[in-house]
Amino acid sequence: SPLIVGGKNYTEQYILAECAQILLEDAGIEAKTKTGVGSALARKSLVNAQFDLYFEYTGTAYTVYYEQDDQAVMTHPDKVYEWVKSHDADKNLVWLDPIQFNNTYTLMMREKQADALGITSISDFGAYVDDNPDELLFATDVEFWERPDGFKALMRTYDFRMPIDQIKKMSTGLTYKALREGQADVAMGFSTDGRIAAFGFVLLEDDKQFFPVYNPAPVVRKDVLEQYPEIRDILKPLAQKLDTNQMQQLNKAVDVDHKELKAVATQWLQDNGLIE
Amino acid sequence: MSIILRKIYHTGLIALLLTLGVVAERVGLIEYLSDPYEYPYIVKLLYQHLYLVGVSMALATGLGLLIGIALTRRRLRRFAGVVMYIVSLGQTIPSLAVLALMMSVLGIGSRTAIFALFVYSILPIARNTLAGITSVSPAMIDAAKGMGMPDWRILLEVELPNAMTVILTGFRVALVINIGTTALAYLIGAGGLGDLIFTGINLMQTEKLLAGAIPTTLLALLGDFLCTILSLLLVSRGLRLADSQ
Amino acid sequence: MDILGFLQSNADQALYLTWEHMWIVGLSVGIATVIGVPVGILITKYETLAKRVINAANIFMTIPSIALFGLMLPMLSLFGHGLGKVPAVIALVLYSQLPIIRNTYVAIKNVPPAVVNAGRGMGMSNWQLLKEVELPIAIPVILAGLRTAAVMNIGIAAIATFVGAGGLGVYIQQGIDRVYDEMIVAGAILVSVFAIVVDGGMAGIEHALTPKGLKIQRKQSK
Amino acid sequence: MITYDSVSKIYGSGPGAVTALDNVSFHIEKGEVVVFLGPSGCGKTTTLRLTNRLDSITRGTITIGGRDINEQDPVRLRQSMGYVIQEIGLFPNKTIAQNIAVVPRMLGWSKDKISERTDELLRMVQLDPALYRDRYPAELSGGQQQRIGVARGLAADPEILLMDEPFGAIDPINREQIQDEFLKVQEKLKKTIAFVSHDIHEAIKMGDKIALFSEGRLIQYDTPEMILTQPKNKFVADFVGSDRALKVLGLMRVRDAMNPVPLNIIQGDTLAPAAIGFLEEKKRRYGVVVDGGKPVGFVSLKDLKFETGPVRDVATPFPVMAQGRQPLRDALSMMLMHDLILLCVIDGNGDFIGTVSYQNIQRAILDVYSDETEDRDVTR
Amino acid sequence: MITYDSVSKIYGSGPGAVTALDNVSFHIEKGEVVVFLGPSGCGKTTTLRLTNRLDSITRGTITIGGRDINEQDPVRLRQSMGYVIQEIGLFPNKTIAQNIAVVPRMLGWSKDKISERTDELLRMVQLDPALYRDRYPAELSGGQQQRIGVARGLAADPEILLMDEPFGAIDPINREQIQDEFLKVQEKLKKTIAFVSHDIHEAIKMGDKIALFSEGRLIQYDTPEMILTQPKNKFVADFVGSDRALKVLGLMRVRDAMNPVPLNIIQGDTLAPAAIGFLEEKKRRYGVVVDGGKPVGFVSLKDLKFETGPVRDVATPFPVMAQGRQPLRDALSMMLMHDLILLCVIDGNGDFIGTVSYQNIQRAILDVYSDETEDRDVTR
Ligand SMILES: Nc1ncnc2c1ncn2[C@@H]1O[C@H](COP(=O)(O)OP(=O)(O)OP(=O)(O)O)[C@@H](O)[C@H]1O
Ligand SMILES: Nc1ncnc2c1ncn2[C@@H]1O[C@H](COP(=O)(O)OP(=O)(O)OP(=O)(O)O)[C@@H](O)[C@H]1O
Ligand SMILES: C[N+](C)(C)CC(=O)O
Ligand SMILES: [Mg+2]
Ligand SMILES: [Mg+2]
Repeated sequence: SPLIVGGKNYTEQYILAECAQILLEDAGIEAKTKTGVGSALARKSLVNAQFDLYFEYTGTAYTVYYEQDDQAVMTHPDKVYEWVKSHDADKNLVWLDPIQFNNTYTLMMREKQADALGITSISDFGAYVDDNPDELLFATDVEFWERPDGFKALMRTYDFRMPIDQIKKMSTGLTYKALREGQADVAMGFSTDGRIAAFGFVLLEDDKQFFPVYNPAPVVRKDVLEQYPEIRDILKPLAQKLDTNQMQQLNKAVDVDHKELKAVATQWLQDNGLIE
Repeated sequence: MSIILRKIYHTGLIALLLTLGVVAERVGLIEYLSDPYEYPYIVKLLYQHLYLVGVSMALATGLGLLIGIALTRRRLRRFAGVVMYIVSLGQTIPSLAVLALMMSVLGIGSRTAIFALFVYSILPIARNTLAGITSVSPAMIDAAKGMGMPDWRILLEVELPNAMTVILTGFRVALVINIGTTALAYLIGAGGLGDLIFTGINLMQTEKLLAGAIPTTLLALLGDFLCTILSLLLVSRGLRLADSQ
Repeated sequence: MDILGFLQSNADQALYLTWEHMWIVGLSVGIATVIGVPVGILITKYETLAKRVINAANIFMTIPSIALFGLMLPMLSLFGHGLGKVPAVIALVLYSQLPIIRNTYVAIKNVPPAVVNAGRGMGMSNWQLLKEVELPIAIPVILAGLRTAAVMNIGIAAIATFVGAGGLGVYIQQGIDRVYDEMIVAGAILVSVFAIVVDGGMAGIEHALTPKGLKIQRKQSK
Repeated sequence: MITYDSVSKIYGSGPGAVTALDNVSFHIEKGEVVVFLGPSGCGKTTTLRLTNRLDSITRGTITIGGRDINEQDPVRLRQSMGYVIQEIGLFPNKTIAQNIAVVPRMLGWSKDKISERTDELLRMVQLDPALYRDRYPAELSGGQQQRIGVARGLAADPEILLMDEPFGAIDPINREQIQDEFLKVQEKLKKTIAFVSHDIHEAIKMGDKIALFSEGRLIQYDTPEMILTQPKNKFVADFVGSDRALKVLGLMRVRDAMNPVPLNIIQGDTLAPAAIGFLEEKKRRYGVVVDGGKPVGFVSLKDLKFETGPVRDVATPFPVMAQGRQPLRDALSMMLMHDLILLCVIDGNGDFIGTVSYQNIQRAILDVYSDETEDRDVTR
Repeated sequence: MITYDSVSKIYGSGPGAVTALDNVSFHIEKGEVVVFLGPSGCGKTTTLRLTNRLDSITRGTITIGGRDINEQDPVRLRQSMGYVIQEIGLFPNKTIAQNIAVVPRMLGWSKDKISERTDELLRMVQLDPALYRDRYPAELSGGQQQRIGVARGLAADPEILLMDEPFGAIDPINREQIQDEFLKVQEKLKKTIAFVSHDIHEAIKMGDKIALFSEGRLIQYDTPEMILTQPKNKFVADFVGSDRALKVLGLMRVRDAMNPVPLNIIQGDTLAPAAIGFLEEKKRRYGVVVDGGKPVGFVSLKDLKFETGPVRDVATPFPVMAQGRQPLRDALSMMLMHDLILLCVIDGNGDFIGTVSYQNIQRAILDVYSDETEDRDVTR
């Protein structure tokens, strides 16, 4: 049976899963993708062998699965990687080489409004909300709202409180649309998302270092890796070649230009000489 | 035989309820539901859910009845086939797709959701109104006409009362589907109990999952029950007698 | 909007998703039939049970699909199947029970007592009666139940994408997240076409399997 | 009252067209019951439905009281006549009382008047109002439902009644009663009634006239007597049956055929010798003995021969007697069964009112069949 | 053949129990047709359904050929008797031929034999096999369907037939034919038949015996003649009707009542004067003229007075004549209608076979009613 490459429910994950699948197939390992679930479910699926491999973010594992909040560890890429890698090893999960970009959660605003309100950082935003609690609408998905590294915790760290009626929850990718169309004033986003630049959003600075570092890395179950030890080398090029800028470009190609996933992934892999 | 089966059924029912209680406790549902910070939030979602269902159903019932009745009038009757065919095609579109399509046209938010729910709920109501009225026996209509009843009176006194069972079935299908589809309205930013369900699914937080799924289910069952009550109120006893024979 | 273009450039994937969708629905209707038809026949013999069974099936039908997936997730997770096609198929089987059981029950019940009496009076055994008289007369209504179940399941299967079951719901879900209208519409159209084709196909089967004598009878009573 | 002038009705068009009525003309007098008779599918229901505009006439006109029905508002027209439909068609959602009250309510009658009327009608159709008023149609047997249908048609006391096989589903015994009841009411109210039936007996009993249809054409329109005695053609003759003379007897009452002043009446206190003289004078072998207006029995010359007392002590009692209002048919049956050539007829009080003989019966038939009887004296 | 011994059937229990049959005992002889007669709901169908164990007996026993039916396998038992159910109950999914073939197929007959039998039965019920064999029940009229029901019941040529109102839905004309056909077949095959009807005429015609039920009780079990002439009580008398003498006439044929050797026959070539002499000798006013065995007409003394030629030239033709096999009832009707006191009777070839007078008719009735007729000579 083919190797199942899992993925969560947003574009970057689809692309990463697609790239991995292409590379594996290219190396003669039959593989297929299975994407579209939330983080916790992805993780659980890996543990329960419904996925064999998927790309997880170091910060996510650290804060969500292990519920840690040590700033010293989580803001440092290597430290947090080593931390989760060693802890997951006990659970027979192997973290392969991490990819060198940080897809962190971020808060976005339309440039004009941010300028008008003079908001450049999350602190500014928090202060503004405290002053005008019923003014700004915030768009998020349910995951970001609930997660330990999510909005509830963020409000605690930044010490402000947004009234529940000002929070609009929706499907993950819709926050960009909501923000662009003015149905929200502030939205949750992913820093590598191509739409941030395309739609002219500004990112609010995380001036209190609330978010951890989120480097994606392929996580494999140990038994799978033992069966296919070559996976490690097959996926290594991704870690070496893919950077923040390129990821943004890829995301943009899919989300903004509506290019087909597989085509985008194949193109990039070819351009970088990873496949023929 | 049937006595034994009934015993098994009863025992099974009790066992199921007990298990559910234990599971609810174990997954922290009870704790979650009694959390003074979460509790008002759940109520708010419930309220949103009811609001979406209520408004969209009210509109759909009105328009659905109107369409159904209109298509049984003499002048429009010949369109009934075509209209109902289109309607039945409409019903093959999954509810999720209707929400998504409306979202791409009308944007995000509860108004879009209400519109989508409204459109999706008209179908069964209109169809059953049409079917119900059409199935009223022609002999009865003849009798009414032969007595000199004007059309509006035939509609009110003969057609609608005798079609009521079928119309209510349509209403009930619409209501149950509506309540279920409303649970998807979260996706397009309209809130409702789907919020909790999706939180639960995405983050594997069973207590939230259940806090969303159980009220949604109960709401649907309640709606179903409400329709039973409604049929007791709206369907003449004479018809129920006739059916039971 | 260029749906055709989208479908062309994604033909492989579209086909795959359609196939996946078909597979889920086909399997679930198959299982549901194997359970539902015998149960439907059985409860015609035990009236007290009939009401309960149909009520229970009605309750399953009433549970909103996304809630049912939600409710099953923690339970099935215990066996490592909270995700994917298993919960989808189980949910669809449950949803199918009402139309299938109810139609089977009603169809057999509606066989005119005169006909049953005539058969019994001629010395037919219960099994002969079922095989030669009751089932042939009931078959159109039973098939109508299967048809309802299949068409309904096609719609519900689209929602199963949220528990990772795949199928055409993937297009709708991704389309929402990617704000990609072509994708949503492509998904919606494919599901609808699938449903219409199945509906038409089942209607054809229904027609083909309806005994000729019944067709003539029905035509007249119109 | 109602005039059908060259009325045709064609359902559908093109090759599938059905001519349900074909150039039918006749006239229903005010206060008359006309029975539409004929085999299934001959156009009886169609004729009724054209009359109250439930269907539209293809060709020809129907006028009511001189006015073309097509010039009247159909709703008004229908309210002005009662309609009892063949399929009964009670409203299952309404109680019996509500069903009957539909038209009165539309006409704005007061509540009291409606409820009074409802009870009156229920009693007329032999159903106890207290028991049936608040039931629903589903709680009644087929025959009872049909009676409610009749009551509903009569509710607003319309001038004209269209009744489509109103007694078809009622069992024979109750039907007889309701027919009688209905005729009694009709005698008083003198409605104009078009009454559909396919039962020749019912037609003879209920109809002032019979309109006999076949395949959409009006074959014969005449009184029951004429239909029976002078069927226009083989179809009519076959329809009324080969024993139609016996059917005619069912139409007539004993009192209409009897001899009210028979010559051989002997008062009970007459002494036997005087009676012998009396009978010999009248050239009779038998005498009917009547005492105080009541028939006692009969005496023969033989019986009297050696007697001396009053004849009432000698008379042989009649094995059977006929009631004046019984059908003549029953009298014939009695005579045949008891081998009587003379039957004594009494009224409701048992008083002697006449006698019936085969000759009387034949004479009565012959009066009816007067045109067929040129040859009658020949064999007598 | 079939013995009912104190059979009771109670449906349900407690206060809602219905006693459908109440202690009924009677015996059906082999080869006999017994008609179960009675008003709706009297227990006729119930009796049949107990006989083939479609319902179970509450009290009492039914034995067939000496064996208690409760000791037999119900499926076997039912296959051994034909059952024609009241509601017809054809299988709509099977063709006519398949419907008829059900029991033969269950019994494992060969294909050829089945198809032969099917055609034979179809012809028996007056339906062309070529036309009807492959149709479906829905393509037949109600009456035709009922005939198929009868054919199906007869298919496997069972010894015993249970027939529940088998001709109820057939129109009068076809019914007459099928009844005749059925009687002809029964004459040959001599099945044992329990036949339900609520039509007294049918009962009289078809039954060797009649079992008259009322409210679950067997009121009278007797031959049709006895039921007609000696009704046991008022219920029976009412059920057979007050014109029962006329019904008896329906039972009898003209040829059974006629005078086959009337005294006043004059051959056609007799000369008028000779005829006068003949009639005066016989003390008759009329003569029936027969020429070459065929009736020509009648002559009266008056007609002959001034004639000299052969009487056939003078004779007045009969307005109507009776067929020997017509019911006596029709003869009476003709006599009444045409005011004849004598009716000429002919056979199928038109040959003269006798004459019928009122006296003949009365005599025939009296023979039937022989026990009620002590008083007959008194009035004559
Ligand atoms: N709506 C219609 N369309 C076509 N043909 C019709 C329609 N209504 C009646 N007919 C035909 O017209 C003819 C007369 O029908 P009608 O109902 O008047 O018969 P009827 O005399 O009342 O018979 P019955 O005694 O069976 O009630 C029949 O041949 C019938 O099939
Ligand atoms: N299954 C049953 N349960 C209760 N009562 C029944 C049942 N079957 C028949 N009866 C009652 O038993 C009585 C006799 O019924 P049965 O069917 O034998 O009448 P029938 O003589 O055949 O009448 P018909 O001429 O109307 O067919 C009726 O009063 C009927 O209501
Ligand atoms: C991409 N993030 C890290 C922002 C979210 C995730 O864990 O999926
Ligand atoms: Mg009619
Ligand atoms: Mg019966």
